[in-house]
Amino acid sequence: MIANQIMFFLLSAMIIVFSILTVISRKILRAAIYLLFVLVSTSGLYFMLNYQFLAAVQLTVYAGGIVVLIIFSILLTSHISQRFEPAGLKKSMFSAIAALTGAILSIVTILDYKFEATAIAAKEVDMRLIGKSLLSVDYDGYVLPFEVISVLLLAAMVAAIAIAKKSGPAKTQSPTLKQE
Amino acid sequence: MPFDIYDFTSFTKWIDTSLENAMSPFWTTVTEMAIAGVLFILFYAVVGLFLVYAERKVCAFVQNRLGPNRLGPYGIFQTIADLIKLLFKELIPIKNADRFLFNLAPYIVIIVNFMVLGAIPYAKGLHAIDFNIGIFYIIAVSSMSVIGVLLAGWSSNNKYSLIGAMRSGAQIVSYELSVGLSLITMVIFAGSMQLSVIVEAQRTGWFIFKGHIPAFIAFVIYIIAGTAETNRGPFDLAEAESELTAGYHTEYSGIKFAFFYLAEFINMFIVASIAATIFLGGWMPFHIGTWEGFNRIMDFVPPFIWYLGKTFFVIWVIMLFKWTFPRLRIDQLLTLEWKYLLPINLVNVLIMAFIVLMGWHF
Amino acid sequence: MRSIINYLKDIFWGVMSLLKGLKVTASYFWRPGAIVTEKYPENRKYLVMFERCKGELIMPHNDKNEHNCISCGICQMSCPNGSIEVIPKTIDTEDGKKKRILDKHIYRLGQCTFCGLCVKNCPTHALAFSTKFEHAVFNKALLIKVLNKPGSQLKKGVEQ
Amino acid sequence: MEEKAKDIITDEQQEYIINIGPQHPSTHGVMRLVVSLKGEFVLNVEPHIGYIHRGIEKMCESLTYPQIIHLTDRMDYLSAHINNEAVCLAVEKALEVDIPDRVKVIRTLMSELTRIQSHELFWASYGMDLGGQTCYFYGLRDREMVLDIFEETTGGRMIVSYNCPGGVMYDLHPNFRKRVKEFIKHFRKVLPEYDDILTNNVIFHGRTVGIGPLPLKEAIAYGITGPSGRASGFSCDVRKHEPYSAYDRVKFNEVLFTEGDSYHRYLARVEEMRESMDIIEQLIDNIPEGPYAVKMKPVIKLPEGEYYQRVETARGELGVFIISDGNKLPYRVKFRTPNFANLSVLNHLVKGFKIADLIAIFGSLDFVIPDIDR
Repeated sequence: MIANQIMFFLLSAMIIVFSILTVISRKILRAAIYLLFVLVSTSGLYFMLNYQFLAAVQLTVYAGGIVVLIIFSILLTSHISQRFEPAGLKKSMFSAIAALTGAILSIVTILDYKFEATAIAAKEVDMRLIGKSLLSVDYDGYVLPFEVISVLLLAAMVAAIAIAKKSGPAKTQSPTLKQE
Repeated sequence: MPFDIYDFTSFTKWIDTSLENAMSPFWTTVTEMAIAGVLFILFYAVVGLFLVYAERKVCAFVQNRLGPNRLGPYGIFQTIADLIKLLFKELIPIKNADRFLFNLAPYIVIIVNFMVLGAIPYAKGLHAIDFNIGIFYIIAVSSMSVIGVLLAGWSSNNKYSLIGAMRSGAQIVSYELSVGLSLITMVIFAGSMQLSVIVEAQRTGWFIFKGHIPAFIAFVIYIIAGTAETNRGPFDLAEAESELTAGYHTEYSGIKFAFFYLAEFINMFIVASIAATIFLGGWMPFHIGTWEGFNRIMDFVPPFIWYLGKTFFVIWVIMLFKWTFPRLRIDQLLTLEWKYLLPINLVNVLIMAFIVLMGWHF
Repeated sequence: MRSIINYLKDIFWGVMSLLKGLKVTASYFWRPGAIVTEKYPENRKYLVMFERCKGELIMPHNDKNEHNCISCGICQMSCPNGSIEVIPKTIDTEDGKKKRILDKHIYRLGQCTFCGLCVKNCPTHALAFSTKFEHAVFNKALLIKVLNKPGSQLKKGVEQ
Repeated sequence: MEEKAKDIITDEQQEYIINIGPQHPSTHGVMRLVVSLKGEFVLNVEPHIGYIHRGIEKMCESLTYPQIIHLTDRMDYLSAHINNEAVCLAVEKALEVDIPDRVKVIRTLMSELTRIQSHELFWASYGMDLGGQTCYFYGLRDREMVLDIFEETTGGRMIVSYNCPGGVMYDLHPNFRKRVKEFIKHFRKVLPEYDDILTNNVIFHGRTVGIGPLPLKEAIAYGITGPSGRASGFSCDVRKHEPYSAYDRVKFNEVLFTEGDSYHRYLARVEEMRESMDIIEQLIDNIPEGPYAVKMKPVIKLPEGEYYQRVETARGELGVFIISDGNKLPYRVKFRTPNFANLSVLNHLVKGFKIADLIAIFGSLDFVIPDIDR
């Protein structure tokens, strides 16, 4: 078990250190990369729990998807020499208070919960089980959230198209096209 | 079963038990990890160097040339000499570059490579981690290699690199869809995501033969999309020598450049070995129906050879792509993905699901 | 419907054209006979250059160490780059006359553009091109050559 | 597609500039293109020339007429023989010398071989510009055969210096006919392979069809000659309109297209290789006997006056303009080189296209940088 503990402490330390670095870094892309490390370490925790599906989802959605998108938008918008201004006193005070409140809340909740040691070894979750519960309409089925997500995606797509379309007519009145 | 003579399960088990007898479970784990790590690093280096050599020879033969022929017989030591040269080359620091990210980028690419290599079955029992979501894991991890490319392009503080990185990003993000969907076609067919189970299911026939036309279409799409994902061949827009000189790794020199270079080849190896595992039966030998004698002979070829043979065949095809076709433009690249590969892929998934549902397969 | 047929047609022709290209390159892969690489330093022994190859300018000498040059200087005049310099000297012949003969025929290989005007214009065919083409030297001064061999003389019968 | 590109480029806020060249794989020499980009779209291209300006025209003023010829080799080094021929024709025109038939046929044969090898190199390097690197080696492999023919007869491979006023320097090598026939046989066999690899390739079509279209009117306005002009339908073949050497006795077609995009500029060159082979086949078996040069005076002096001769090089119309004051040195020599004129259209063509198209258009105009700079 000692190997597991070492891994756990290593991953936790990585999560904490890189979370702090994400917040205090003054270069935007570095912050994004530290965030990537946090997310990858989190998925490492899931792997330790033998819940590989969630770990892989964490990797695809967050590390492979969200962080890539963030980096992409950073690449499009900012220059390499750009740096954040150090936050003002008021701002940092507020952030500190918010962070402290969150930390205290979660620590209290965790301490409140009675962890019971179980002898059951961590079980590998079967792919079929995940698939079936994702598409089941029973009590613990996920088909409704699944559908809701697809509606949300549809809405996002429509909105994206609408935004892209909106700038269309404005551009057709550009001077060069009149020349043509 | 005759080819169980090449079953490595008992061998690895024996190592495990003998280690456990000798030391505590903690140190057993550490030793096993160390052994696996060293083996993978060796494998990585050998395969990388060999692929560089193979690429040169293939391209030379295609172009009516001899290729490397000075160092050693047929120039086999050429890549080693090149590696030594790259090791001794100066690492040029870039002015105004983000030094930390600049140095980090090649390692991200390499680490992602290692994470995928561990999940590939090389033979029965020679399999570092056999997840029950193996394919999903591979898709998930390989989606991260783009981060290294993006970082390299951005932190070099060079416009060529930046254009290369942006192209590469758009390319990898969109082609991941095709890779994923074509693999999902085969997951539907196999009914499992576990790579060892998929390989085992091909004992009676490779999926490309068993899976009718949809499997073949999925194979073709996978090869195309895989080539695109590795930034190779007609899809090497991120490097685009004639436009961007070297794309995202323009500013890299010495061993850091070598990392990118090696990672590109290992990526190709990974794509080819996944194709071999899922479509061509992995380490399973080639069998023809009821030809008992023929099947017996095939069984005596070690699985590792089968696996490597199939992988290198796919690699050869990918190399021929690179040395035959002109490069695509960025919008054509995206058109190919969104207008051709994706719709075909979706229809293909449907057809495959239908075939599996009706039980119309061997 | 038509658009779908066109779409499929596009795919078909596209794939066919790609396969055609692959056929050519793959066929060369299996045909090592088509390889044209010359292994240069190794094949030096049996490498035959074309006889007219303009490697460098030489002044042919016969067995008796005689050349054809009468030091008239036409080559020097016709050279567009000033790469030839003819240095004559005057000697007294046996019958007491003064005669202009060649002292040094200096040829600067580094400046030569191999136009061939010197060889063409030479009235006595004293100059020629050799097929030696390996000119790499470590010292630039080595590219300045004296074409007439030491102690060489004008061939009998070649007159001014 | 084009419309869309124009839409985007009207917003000129996020413009940035990259330098392509002077050392860049696709400029084929030392030329610098200052490219203004918005994203991948090209807003403006400013060619900076002169990196290998050697002052050839000025140098000519201090050289005699036979000496000028070897300088013209170095302008458009891929049509070296045709450049030589242009000066010789101008000098012969001024002196009103009668050129033997044999010389005319030899010059025509060599010119067409030059054209073939130049277009082969174009094919090779265009393939490489678009990323198909194998094309480069196939093109060079076949070009080597032509260079061998040159070397056997003239002693030079690329820089042939084969012409002199009044004829050619040496007679044809006895093997010439055999080798040329071998080459034509081989080349007719490999040209379909060229088509398989590049011309009919779907990716190549996508990269070149409709890219950088040049209408006929603009082609004439910019003075685009050669295959690039003929792809736009500009009938500008000097060999047809003002036949020199033996072009009046051979039958060949002027390759004309009307589209004028990169693909047709490319196609015009490939088709011209076929036409050139036809010309060579018509002439190779009946090279007239006779002297290979007329005896000229040792010092050539042109009568006072102005002389102009134009020829069709592999890249377009080359004009040689000589002003003579009756001396053995020309008073002024001016070369109207095709590449310099063709370069002027580059900025006009690439506007609104992508940076990858810039390479495709630049390659399809087939520049030889020393010819631009002289």
